Parts: sequence; C-alpha cells; structure tokens
Amino acid sequence: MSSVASVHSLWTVAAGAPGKIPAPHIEYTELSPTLIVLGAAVIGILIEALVPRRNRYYSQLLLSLVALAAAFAAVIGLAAGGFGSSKAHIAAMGAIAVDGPALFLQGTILLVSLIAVFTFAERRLDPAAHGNRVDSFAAQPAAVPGGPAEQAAVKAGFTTTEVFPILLFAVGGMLIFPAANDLLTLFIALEVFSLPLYILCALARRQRLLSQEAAVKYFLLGAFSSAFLLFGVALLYGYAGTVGYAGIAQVVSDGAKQIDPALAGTMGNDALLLIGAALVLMGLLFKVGAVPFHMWTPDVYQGAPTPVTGFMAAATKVAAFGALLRLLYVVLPGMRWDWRPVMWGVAIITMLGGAIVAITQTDIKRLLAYSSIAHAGFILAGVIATSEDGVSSVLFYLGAYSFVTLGAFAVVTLVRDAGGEATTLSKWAGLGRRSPLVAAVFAVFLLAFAGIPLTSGFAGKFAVFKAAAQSGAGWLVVVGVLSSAIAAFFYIRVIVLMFFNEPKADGPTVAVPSPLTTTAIAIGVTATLVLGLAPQYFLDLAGHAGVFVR
Amino acid sequence: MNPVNYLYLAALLFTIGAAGVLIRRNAIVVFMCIELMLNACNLAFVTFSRMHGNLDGQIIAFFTMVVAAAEVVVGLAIIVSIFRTRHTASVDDASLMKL
Amino acid sequence: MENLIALLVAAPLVGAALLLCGGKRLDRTGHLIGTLFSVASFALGAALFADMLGKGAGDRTLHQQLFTWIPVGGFRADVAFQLDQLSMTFVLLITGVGSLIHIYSIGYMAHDERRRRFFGYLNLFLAAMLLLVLADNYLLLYAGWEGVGLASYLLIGFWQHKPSAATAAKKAFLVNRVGDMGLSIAIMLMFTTFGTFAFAPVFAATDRTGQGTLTALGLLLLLAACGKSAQVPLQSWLGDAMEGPTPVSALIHAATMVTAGVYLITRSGAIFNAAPTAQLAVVVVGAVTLLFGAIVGCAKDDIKKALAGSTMSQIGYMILAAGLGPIGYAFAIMHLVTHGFFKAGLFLGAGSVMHGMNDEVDMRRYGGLRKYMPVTFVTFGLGYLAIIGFPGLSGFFSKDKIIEAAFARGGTEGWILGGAALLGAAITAFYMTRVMLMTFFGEKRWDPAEVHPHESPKVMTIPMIVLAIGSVFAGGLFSINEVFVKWLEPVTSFAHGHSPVSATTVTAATMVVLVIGVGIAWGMYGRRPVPALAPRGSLLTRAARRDLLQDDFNHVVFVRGGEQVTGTLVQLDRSLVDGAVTGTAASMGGLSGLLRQLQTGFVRSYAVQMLGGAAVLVAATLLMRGV
Amino acid sequence: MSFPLLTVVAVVPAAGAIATAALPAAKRTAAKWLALLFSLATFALALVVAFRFDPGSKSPYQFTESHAWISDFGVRYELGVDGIAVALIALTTLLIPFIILAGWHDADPLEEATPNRRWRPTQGFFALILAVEAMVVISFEATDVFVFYIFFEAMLIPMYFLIGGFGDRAGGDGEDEAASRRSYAAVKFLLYNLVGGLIMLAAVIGLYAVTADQLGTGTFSLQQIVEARAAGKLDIGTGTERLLFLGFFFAFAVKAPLWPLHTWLPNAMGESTAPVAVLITAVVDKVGTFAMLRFCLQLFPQASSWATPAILVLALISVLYGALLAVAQRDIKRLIAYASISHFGFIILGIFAMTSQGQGGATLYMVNHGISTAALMLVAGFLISRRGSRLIADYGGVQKVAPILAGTFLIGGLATLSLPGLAPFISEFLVLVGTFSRYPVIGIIATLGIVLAALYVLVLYQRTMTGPVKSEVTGMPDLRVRELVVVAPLIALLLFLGVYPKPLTDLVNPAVDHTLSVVDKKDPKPTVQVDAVPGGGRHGHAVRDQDVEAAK
Repeated sequence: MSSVASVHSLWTVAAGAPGKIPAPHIEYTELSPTLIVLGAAVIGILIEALVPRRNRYYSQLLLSLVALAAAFAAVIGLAAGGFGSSKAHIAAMGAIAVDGPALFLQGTILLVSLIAVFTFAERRLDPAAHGNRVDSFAAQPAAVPGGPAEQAAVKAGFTTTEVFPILLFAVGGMLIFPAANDLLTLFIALEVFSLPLYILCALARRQRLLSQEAAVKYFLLGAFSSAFLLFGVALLYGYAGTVGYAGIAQVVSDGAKQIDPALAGTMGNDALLLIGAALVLMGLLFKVGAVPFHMWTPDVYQGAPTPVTGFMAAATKVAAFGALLRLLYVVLPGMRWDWRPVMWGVAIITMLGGAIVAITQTDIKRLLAYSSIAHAGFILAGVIATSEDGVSSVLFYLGAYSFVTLGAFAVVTLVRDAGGEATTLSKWAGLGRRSPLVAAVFAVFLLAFAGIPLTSGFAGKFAVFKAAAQSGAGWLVVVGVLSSAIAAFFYIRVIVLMFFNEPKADGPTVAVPSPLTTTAIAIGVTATLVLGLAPQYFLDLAGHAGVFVR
Repeated sequence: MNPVNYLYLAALLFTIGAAGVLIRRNAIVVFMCIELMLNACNLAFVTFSRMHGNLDGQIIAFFTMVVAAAEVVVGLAIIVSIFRTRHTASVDDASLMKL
Repeated sequence: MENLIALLVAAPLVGAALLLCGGKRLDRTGHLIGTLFSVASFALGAALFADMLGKGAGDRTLHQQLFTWIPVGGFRADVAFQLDQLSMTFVLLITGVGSLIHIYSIGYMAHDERRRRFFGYLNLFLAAMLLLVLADNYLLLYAGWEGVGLASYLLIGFWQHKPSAATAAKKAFLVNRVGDMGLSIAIMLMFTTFGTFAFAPVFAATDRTGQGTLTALGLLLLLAACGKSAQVPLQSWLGDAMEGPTPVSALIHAATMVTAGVYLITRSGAIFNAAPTAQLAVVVVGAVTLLFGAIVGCAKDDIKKALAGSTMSQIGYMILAAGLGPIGYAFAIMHLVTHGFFKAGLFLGAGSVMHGMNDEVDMRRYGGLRKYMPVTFVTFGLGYLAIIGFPGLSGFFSKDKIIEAAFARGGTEGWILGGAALLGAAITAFYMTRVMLMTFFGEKRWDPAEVHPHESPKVMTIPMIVLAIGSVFAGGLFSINEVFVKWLEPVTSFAHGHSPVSATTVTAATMVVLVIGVGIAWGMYGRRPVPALAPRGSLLTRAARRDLLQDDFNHVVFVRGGEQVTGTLVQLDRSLVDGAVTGTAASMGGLSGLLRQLQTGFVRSYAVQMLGGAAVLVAATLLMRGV
Repeated sequence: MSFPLLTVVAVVPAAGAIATAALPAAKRTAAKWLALLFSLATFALALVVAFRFDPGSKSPYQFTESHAWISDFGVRYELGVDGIAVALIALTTLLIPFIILAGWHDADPLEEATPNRRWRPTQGFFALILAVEAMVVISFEATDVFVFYIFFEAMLIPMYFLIGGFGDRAGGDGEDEAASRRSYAAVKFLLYNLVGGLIMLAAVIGLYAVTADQLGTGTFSLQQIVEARAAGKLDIGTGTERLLFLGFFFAFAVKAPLWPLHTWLPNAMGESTAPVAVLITAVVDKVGTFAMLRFCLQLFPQASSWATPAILVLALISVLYGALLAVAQRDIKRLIAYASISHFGFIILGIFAMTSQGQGGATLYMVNHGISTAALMLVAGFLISRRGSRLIADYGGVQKVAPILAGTFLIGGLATLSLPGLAPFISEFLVLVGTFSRYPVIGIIATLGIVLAALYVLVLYQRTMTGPVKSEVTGMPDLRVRELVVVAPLIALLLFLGVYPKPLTDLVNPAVDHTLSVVDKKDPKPTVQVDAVPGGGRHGHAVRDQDVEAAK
C-alpha cells in the first residue's frame, strides 16, 4: 500500500519545496509471490467472462495450479536469495515486510492453497448429476435451493468455476496479511482475504441452508470484528501519529513524543495505545479463533463446503497468526509486560475451552472446529514466549498443523451417504471395518492432533511448549499438557467409534476419490509422518526464519 | 472547537453501531450498524489526522470507504440470497447450527 | 566322602522328577522306582553313618559346597550342605522310616490309579526334608522348609476330588505360611545383623549380639517351628491334614516333617541359649501344646485324628525339651526318633485297620478287631505300650528323660513344667488306652454283612513289624550309658540338669500317673460297652471334639473378618479409587455440556460475547498498566 | 562406527510388523508364521547382545550408538544397554514368540464378520504385537530421555488396538456387550497412560529448560546429565528437581501400576486375550519400573530420596491391597491382574529401598514376574478358551480331566506365590531383605504379602482344579502340543532361574552398583561383625565383599 506513504510525502513535500514528485518505488521481485497470485486471480475472472463454460473448469484449475506453483517458486527464490535473512527489508515504501517469517508463512500458505485447489477441484465424490461430474459447490449459488432455477442449472451441468479466482484472491490477501508492515495494509489484507471466504462459505452444493447460514454468520461477525480492529487502528494512529509498524514501535519504546496538548490533556495517551492495541489484538484473535472470539468457528466450519473449511482452517490460521506475531513482536515489544499476561489468559481459556467443549460434540466437522480452537491456544502459548525460539516454534507448528488439518478435512469429504457428506459422528461407527485404509489415515491425523509422538503434532507441540517453558511460562505448559490430555479424550472417542464399534447397517459409504483428493490426503499423511520422524530440517527452516525485520 | 469532541462523537457513533448490531434483528439493519461503526472509525481517523497534522488519517478514511463498499457488495449478496431462500432477513432465523 | 552328601538329596529328587514328568508309561513301575530311590538314599545315609562313626567325635562334621545360589551385593546364599551328628540322625530317620513307608504304600495304594504321582510326591517330600536337615544356612533350610510344605500340600490333597481334602491341604499350606513368615523375617534380621545367615558364623557371633536381637530371632524361629510342628497357636491344620492317605500321615504328619520345628530349635540352640526370654516362650508353647494335643486326642472318635492329637502332644514334649536348652536338646531329639518309630507304627497300624475296614475311621464302628488282624494288633499294641511309656520300651526312656529335665529347670517353672509333663503322660496313657480298647477289644460294632475285616498283605505288615521292633528297643539302645546323648553332644552340647526330685522319684511318679490313666480308660471303655454313636459328652469333651474351639476362633476372626475386609476393599476400589477418575471424566463431560449452551446459534449472542470479550480484553490490558 | 546392534534388535520386529501387516487377507497362516519367525529372529539377536555384553567393563552402557536427530530439541538418537536393560530385553524378546504362539488362534476372524477384503484382523494382531515389541525394546535401549519418552508414549497406540480390538470369544452376555466392555477397557488404558505421559511431557520439557539454562545447550542425554551433575556443572534447584521427579514418576507409576493409579490394569487384562494380557503385564508395564530405576533415580537422586518414604508406603499399600483384592476376585484374569499389582508393589519397594539387594532383587523380579505371570496367565488363557468363561465359579475338578493343564497351572501359581526353587522366590526374598535392611517395619509388613499370595493362588487352584468334576468341564481336552510348547520352556526357565540365577545376577549386579553410586547410596553395614569361621569361612569373606560394597 504505497499510496499512504507517498501521498503523505507528497503533502509534506508540497509544504516544503514545490516541484518534483518522487514516483513511489515498488520492489516488484520481492512482492512477486503476491502479485502473481493476484494477477492470476484477475485473469481467472477474465476466463469466467470470456472462456466458454465447458473449458472453464480445466483452464481455471490449470491457471490456479500454475499461479500458486509459480508463486511458491518465487518464495523459494526469494528465500534462497537471502531475503529471509541477510537481505530482509521493508518493501513497497514501508507497506510490506520481506523477511524470514513472511516468506516462511507465505510459502506455507501457498503450499496449503495448492493442496486446497486439489480438493476444490474434486469432481468424483458426488454422484454425477445428469451425466456430468459435479464438485462440492452449488451449480447456481444465486438460485433458490431446490428451486426451478437450480434444477435447470444442475440439468445444464453448470459448475461454479468462479471458486478458483475467488480462492486466489483470498490467497493473495493471506499472502499480504502476515507481511503487512503498517496497520492500514493489515486492515486491507484482512478484508481482501475475508470477503472471498465469506462468499466461498455460501457455495455448498449440499445442505445449502447451512452453507448460507454459515456465510451470513461469518460475514456479520467478521465485519463486526474488523470494525473493532479498524477502531483500534484509529486509536493507535491517534497515539503514534503514524500507522507504520516501525513508527509505532518507536513511539511505544521511546514513550510519548510531542503530541497535541489538547489530546494529552484530555486522556493519558497510554490509554489510546492500550485500548487501540487491545482492539487490534481482538481483531486478530477473532481470525485465529481464540476464545472468547471463537463463536463463529464451529458454525462456519460445519456449514461451509468441506474443501473450503479445510482451506480456511489451515490457511487462515497461518496468515492470522503470522500477522499476530508481527504485530506483537514488531509493534508492541515495548509494551510486552502489558499484553503478555492478557495473552496468557487468552491462551489458557482457549486451550481449555476448545478441548472441553469438543468432548460432547456429535458432528465431526464441529469436532475438528473445536479442536482447531484448542490448537489455537497451543500456538498462542508459543506466541507468548516472545523469543526467537517462540517465533520459529510457532512457524513450525503452523506448518505441521495446516497439513494435518487439510488432510483431515479431505478425508471427511470421502465419507458420504445419500445426503452428501455424513458428518454425524455416529455414522462413522465401524468405519475401520468397512474401509480400514481410510479409517487408518484418519486415525493418523487424529493422533497427530492429539500430539502422539512420531507424528508432526507432537513435534510441533513440543517445540511450542519448549519455547514457552524457556520463557518462564512453565505453568502455561502444564495447563497446555492437561488440556491436551482432555483433547486426547475426544480424538480417541472417534478412533474407538471407527475401529471398535460394529458398523451400522445403513452406514455411510466411502467414495473412491479422484487422484486429486488422493494426492491431497497422501501429502497430508506424508507431511504428518515426516515432520514427526525427522522434523530437524523444517525446524531449521523455521529457526532461520525466526527474525522479523524492523 | 476542541477536536477531541470529534473523538467523543466517533466513540459515541461506534458504540451506537455496536449496540445496533446487538439489538436489531434485521440483517440489513445489523449490516448498516456495522457500516456506522466503520464510519465512526473514519471520523476518528480524520480527527487524529487533523490533530497530528498529517494526511495519513484522511487517506485511510478513503480506503475504509472502499472496503466498506466492497463489504456491502459481498454482504448484500449473501443476505439477499438468504432472504430468497427463507423469505426473511431476520438474523435470528438463521440458527440451524448451534451447540 | 562329603561329596556324597548331595546325592542324599539328589536321589529322591531324581525319583520325583522321573515319576512326575515320566507320564503314563511309568504308571505300572512307578511305585517300584520311587521305593528304589528312597531305599538308595537310605543306603547312602547308612554308608555315611558308618563312615562318620569311624571318625573322632570332633571331626565328624562334613561340609559340601555345591555352588553359590544367590550372589547379590553383600547378600550371598550358597547351596552347601553340612552333615553332622544331628543331621545324620535325621537323615537316617527320614530315609529309614521313609523307605519303610514307601514299601507300605506299595500295598496301601495298590488300587489307586494315580499311584505313580503319589510316589513322586513322596520322593519329592524326602528330597525336601533332606534338604531341610542338611542345609548349612538358613536360606537353604528355608527352601527345604517350604519344599516339605509343598509336598505335604500335595499329599494331603492327594484325593483332590474330595473337597474336604483340597480344603485341608490349602489350610495346611496357609497356616504353615504364617510360620514361614517368621522364618523369613528371622533370616532378614540375621542378614542385617550379621551380614550372613549361615549356621557357623551366626552361631559364632551370638555372644557379641544384643539381647533384643537374639530374643527377636528366637521368637521368630519359634513362630516358624509352631507352624511346621503344629504347636499352639498354629496347630489347627494338623487334624485336618489326616485327610491325606494314611502313609502320608505316618511319614509326614507323625514321623518327620512335623518334627522339623524341633530340629530348627535344636539347630539354633546357640541363639536360644543366649536368649532366655525366647527359651521361656518355647517351653510355654511346648507345655501348652502337649496338654492341648492330649486333651484333643481324648475326645476324637476318628482314629487318625486321635493319633494326630497325640502327635501334637508328643511334639509338645520335644519342643518343651528343646526349650530347656542344653539339658533338653538331646532328649528332645531322642524322643523325636523313638516317636518317629512308634507313631509311624501306630499310623501304619491305623492304616492297616482302615484297609481292612473299608476305610472306616470312626473307632466307634470298630471293636474286637484283635482276632481279625493279629499282626496289626501286635504291632499296634507295641507302639501303644511304647508311647504311653511302658517300662522298658522306647517311650519310657525318652519321655521319662524329658520329664526329668522339665523338673530340672528348677524353681516354680520347673515344678509347673514337670507337673504339666506328668499330667500329659497321664492323659496320653488315657487316650491311647481308649484308642486301643475301642479298636481291638470289646464287642464288634460293625456290620459283618458289609465289612470283612482282614489282615493286610505282607508288603504292609513287614514295615509295621520293623517299626514295632524299633519302638520296642530304640529307646533302650539309646540310653545304654547315654550313647545317644554323647553322640549328639558335639552339636547340641549337653548339660546334666540338677532335678529337685531324684530320677527314681520321677520314674515312680510317671508309673503312677500311667497306671491312673490306663485305669480310667479301662473304667470308661473297657468295662462297659462303647456306644456306637458318640454321646453328647461334657462341655470339655465337646470343646475338645472341636479342637478346643480353635478352628471356630480362626473361622470367625480370620475367614469371616478377611472376607469382610476384602469385600469392603473391592467396594472401595470400585467406588473410591476408580470412581475418582471416572468422576473426573464425567464432570468434564458435564462441564462441556454446560459450556456448549453458550453456542446458541444466534449471531447476535455471539456478537454480545465478542463485545464482552473485547471489553474484558481492553480492561485487562488497562489494568496491567494500572491506568 | 561399529555395527548398530541395538538398532537392529529393534528394527527387526518393526520390519516384521510391516511385513506381516502387508500380507493379504487370505494369507492368515502365513502371517502367523512370519510373525513367529521375526520374533524368533529378534530373540536370537537379543541373545547375541546378552552374550557379547561384558558385565565387567567399566563403562556403564555398552553397544552405545549416538546420532544427531533433532538438534533443535537437543535430542540425539542415543542407545546403550546396561545389565538391567539387557536382562529385560532378553525377557521381552523371549516372551514374544510364546505370546504369538499362545495367541495363534486368538485373531482368526469370525466367519460372518468379514465386511471387506481389506479387513485383516489376524495380520493386524500379530503386526501390532511385533510393533509393541519393537517399541518396548527401543525404550529399554534408549539412553536419551526424549527418545525414551517418544517410544514410551507411542507404545500406547498399538497396545490400545490390541486391547480394544481383540478379546476372548468368551461372550457370556453377547459379542456387543463384550465389545463395549473391551473398548471401555482400551480407552481407560489409553487415557490413564496418556495423562501420565503428558504430565511427564511437561517434566521432560522442564528438564530441557533447566539443562538449556545451565549447560548452555539443552540436552536429554542421560549420561551427559549425570556427568554434568557429578561435575557440579548442573544443579537443578531442589524445588524444580522435585517437580520434575514427580512428573516423571507419575507417568511410570501409572504404567507400573502403583496404587492408587492401578485401576486400568484389571480392566485391560480382564478384557484382552490372555497373550495380550501377558504383553501388558509382563512386557509393557516393565518399562515403567525399569524407567524408575534408570531415569527417576539417576536424573533426580535427591528428589528420589526425598520422595522415597511416600513411595515406599504406596508400594506397600499396593502389595497388600493388590493381594487382598486378588483374593476377592471372581474372574480368573482379574485375579491375576490384581496379583500383578501386588507384585509391582514389591518391585517398586525394591527399587526405592536403595539397597543393592533391593534393586538387584527388583530387577530379577521384573524378569521372574514376567516369566511366572506369562506361565500362569497363558495356561489360564488355554483353560478359558476351552470353557469359554472367565468366572472361577464355572470351573471345578479340571485336575481330574486335564492333569497336565492343572499341573502347569499349579506350577505357575506356585511361582506366583514365590515358592523356593522357583525363580520368583529369589527376587521376592531379595526385595524383602533389601527393604528390611533399611526399613525394617515396612519389610515386615510386606512379608504379609507372601501369606496373602499363598491364599489367592491356592484358593484359585482349589476352586478351579480340584473338587468334583463340573459337568461343563467333563471332556475338556488336556494341553495340546502347541500349548505345551508354550508352557514347558517357561516352566523350565522358572526352575532353572530358581536354582541357578547366577547368570542373571552377574548381569545385573554391576548395573545396580552403578545406579546406587549415582544415587550415592550405600548398603547398611551389618551391626555385628562376623569373623571368618572354619566351615563358614566363605561367609566371612562374603561379609568382606559387603565392606567393599559399603566402602564404595
């Protein structure tokens, strides 16, 4: 978001010597990942507009895959080019940071999105309608569910290929989010990836009522929270007189600089800082789904089309935590002693709350939603460490977690009955007997969630807790350990259900997926096991990416 | 006139908006309340911008408007589609998923 | 020569292994194999005995070190044997009587389809018993100690299909285990005190050891002895043990195993000599038991149970003697040996009677059997005379000496103990006469139609005859210028007691009480006919029939009480220990159900909670700064 | 670098597990033989380790391997065995083949219940057993706390499936009922141990934090930590050390199990098939007691001695409590389970008595209890499989119809009540002596355990084997060849180790001495000095040994 700074400078310059206007300077290479994705998104829209319907699916799929792959390659290139460490710097006139954490998170997001595209594109699971394959998105989202319009759309074999560009836009926003280096960029990025998600949530082919409800809930609450975030931004701006991270950080650490006497007189400007910070934090905590801002998570996860849920659960968390880290480490280190205890509290109630409520869930998607809340708590424990170890452990955890999540939701798409996906837990009884392989894979994911050794979940959990313990948060670790014991209970419940209960007569069948979903799941399992058995390489990656540029 | 008053006004508007979100049932109205909150933020931005004597706040206000507009697009789309399905815009009716 | 000691144990052990693992193919020859190995062991014992006699009294002790059994840190137990006069006496008794009873069993168990296993168990018993008496340290002794316990368990319960037999076997093992506790704790105490539990060093160190430790050791050993030798208060198992086949009762529960306690105390003489308190406890136990057993013996109508009571009482004599210290040890062992002869003889006789009477054991269903089984009558009679201490027979010498020694303890104690011993002698005379009369004299109380009393086969009578001979002459031989005492002296050390009453007086007194006892018995069972059904009898009689209510006590206190305890514990385990955990789980579930309610599904309530959260967040942040 | 023997010992069964699991559904018998083959190969390797192991050597751990693994966590893949580990590895690898043989038919699928061709319970059963073996072996070998922890925890998963997935056909009240009870037992097992493990995880992380704080780089290497402590470089604060100790001990106490954390064991052993029950109590639980000896004591000596009194009391309670509850059981397997609880009480007693007899005895106890319980439980399993009931009351007079079965059962029982001449006697007596020599009262009370043991064993034998023959029991076949092959060697081993345990003690003693030296404890000296007596001379010299001991 160059313009703020540029215009600002324009104004100051104007006040001084009139004359030459310096053109804003943009480092296109450093920003290439984002630019590629957004560009591809735009092209995707054009495809929707210009390419005949029957070709759209493949061209969109191809485009998205290529774009994401290219973006990922760009990230790798940048990292290899040392932008993650030595050459890390602020780009786009202070709007975007190009540094280790940013690149690592962007890389993760891109990989996750790549896999998500696979699940988006899956067209073998639903029985073919009128002879043409269908994916998990509504044929004609605008049409009334079950209405004549929809019938016609289905008959005509329409498919919502718009999901791909929409997805790409969301990804674009997510790429900027953790890299945003001023509050405005943060806000814009937030909206850029939220709005597409709202739409995606509404597109489910089956159970459209739930889908639409999820969308409206997500939208209203999301907008509500972003309003708070924006107000927080306003207050911080008022406090520091700038929205640039560096600027605010400087003011925070050096204490108040000269400020409008009226302002100073009326309210202690620290209040501006504290309230502002709290509100911005709230905005981000909403996105990571931390208690008490988690209410949307179960409903949205349940209602949204499962591929979207998987994408959200994985990518959104990564992006949001990235932004949270940057905010806390770059902007607010000066007031660490104010926010750390608060975050302690949030982390604890998030871990416990998520785990406890999950015990009595009866829908697999809601269960995973609550588990994701609990995991948010674990990650927060790492965030609080406020050490380089903390950063890298969080980065690692995010990487590990996102793959497990994607895989798990991908498996959920496979278990179906007449009404589409059979997400009611009781229907999963005896799955292990029906199709041991799928059940076993899902069990692996569950064990990873539970943090059983030899899975990525354990490595991540260990890394995070280790960082926390070293930063003196020993009791936080104990709480974390206890809540993961509680959490273990419901993961095990699912395993018991799948393996030790007799299959029901009218139980769901396991659809045979196309290579797309299979690849997605396979990647998930591989990542889970590799990160569990030999995490060192990735820990190193995260470790080197542990430093924020200021 | 003391610019701080504008801040108070902004805070007031923001609170009204938030209250509205909590109180009103009609999705459209709820949505409007959110817009109101955003505008309150804008007011705050502009005021601060004036106090600090730099333009950032005012620029941000423009961005906020754009975002708000975008939100309207998406939001209305969702709300309308729900309305067409359920023939009601009450947010309380959309409560199939709970517990 | 000492390298042969191990073979004494090995021979019957091999026999047992052969018979128990051999399987059906040995069913037909099993009994012969068993007998062979036991006789071999006896022969070896005799050879060693001869060799020992060839040596001077000083260097008769032989040692054989096989291998180190348990080497852990400072703890070191060896499998090593020590054969001295004391063990030698036992070796001869065990293998001798053992062999005789093997032979007897050939006839007695002829028709039992599990005969092979029976002989296997007998051999196993011999091995364990020999291990017990040959061990040169307490731990190895303990191994033998438990070994005989096992053998007795197996043999008492040999007829397992009879629940009573199985129960009796279990009871015997359990009561013995209580005693074993004493022995094992004693060993631990020795280890912590001396750093070893081998006889020689421990005994050598007693003079440097505190009185308390020694007393504790003594009492613990006494507890063990009570268990194995059926002394009060652990005597309750012996009566039930009669469920086993009669040869077993003869060998294990009369001649050998039950005397292990006496062996233990005599062997540990060094400890007891240094611990007067413990000794006092020993003599008390002995005196009480000898009366207790005698009284019980008077009331029983089951011939074997009557004999069991007598065994108890006779061992009481031995324990009493052993408790008297150097003045008693030798006599204790002497009585032990003679008792081995006549009691074994009596049991075999009883077995022979039962054999002829379709395994009837109730003496009230006997009577006038002397005509039908003369050999049994004669041998049994000789045994009878021996046990009541008829002048000239074994019992006369051995028991007399013990009574003397009891008086010789001196002081009131002396009088009390001596008196008890005399009283015991009288009662012994009474109940043995009772048995004799009820069995062989009087009119027949059995139905000739179904019972055809007959003499037992040679293979059974010959051992009885041999034992009878033993019970007639052994005592006399031993007493010829105190040969037996001199033989044991190097091991047990001997001191002449100075009795306040002269030996002749004691003998006379014994004779008197003997006559009285016999007289009363004759009066009650000789002159008038014996009722075929037991009369209700006096309170004492009824109590005596029930082992003086000792079992009832055990039942109420230990069995019922134990059931109570375990029952409550089971409840606790379920409700408290397990409940605590399941409770936590349940409460978690409840909490979860509660928190779920927050998820109402209404956007606006979510918004409210978010707003609340935001407020809290802001407030907290402000609080941190104290603004 | 030398040949990674220890790794191989663990890898072979793991490979076996994969190979077995890979076999198609039809190849059931092949799977069994394959599993057996691999387990035997593992045993052979374990023997190689046992024989190449040099008890005399100075270094506490042998065949050591050390490779970088997760340097960020300060984790190295460090293996090494001392005498104790060797003994336990030998035990484990010895028992597995018998377990597999005994469970030969336990996992044959019921005909009607084969929903699809991918469902291969038999392959799964044996694969899981081998997987457990691999993990147990590794955790015996690990000298890196983290490595140990990982397998200590991971082991739960295959065990969990073994317990919950396979049970006796003994369905008195229907297969569904049995299944639900099974899964309850499995979940209980997993949750108990998982909670224990997670609490330990907190302690593990704490340990890392401490080492990282004081040694600069965090480490989990047992030897490194012990050395650093000895050199005074590492000084965990008293409070911290106690907390960490408790964290570790809790996990091991659950696994062991120690009263009052024992209630999962009766369910688990009761519901699972006999071989799996043996796997639980004879193999997996040993990891807990082993870990107390290797990690609790060596990592936190001060805290260990601080906690000793409390732990001894708990152990004592376990001894008596387990025995008393065993007396009251109506279910054969549950009875054996409670008996095991009592025995584990003895083991823990021995470990924390902190004497060479106690700890040596405890180690022997682990081995002997493994063998004796295996013998008893497997025979019980054979019995149950014949009658299809676990209730003691359903049997009676078996001795008459199946004498060999009854005989072996009796021998197993006698071993359980630790009769002299059978291996368990030695270990139990050593534990008692070791305890007595430092805590006489506890030693004496614990001795009550031997009476109670006699009680529950003999009652069990009397009710099932003796008395008049029950009608359901008539025509019950005696032990088959396969079953005899399973039981006979175990009994032979019991006898051999009961008479000549020296090979085992020689293996164990140095390790125990090392542990004691780390904990810095000495055996109490005898109060009365015994001089060498002719005939008893060697005992005098034994006492001198002890002085040397004490001088250490």
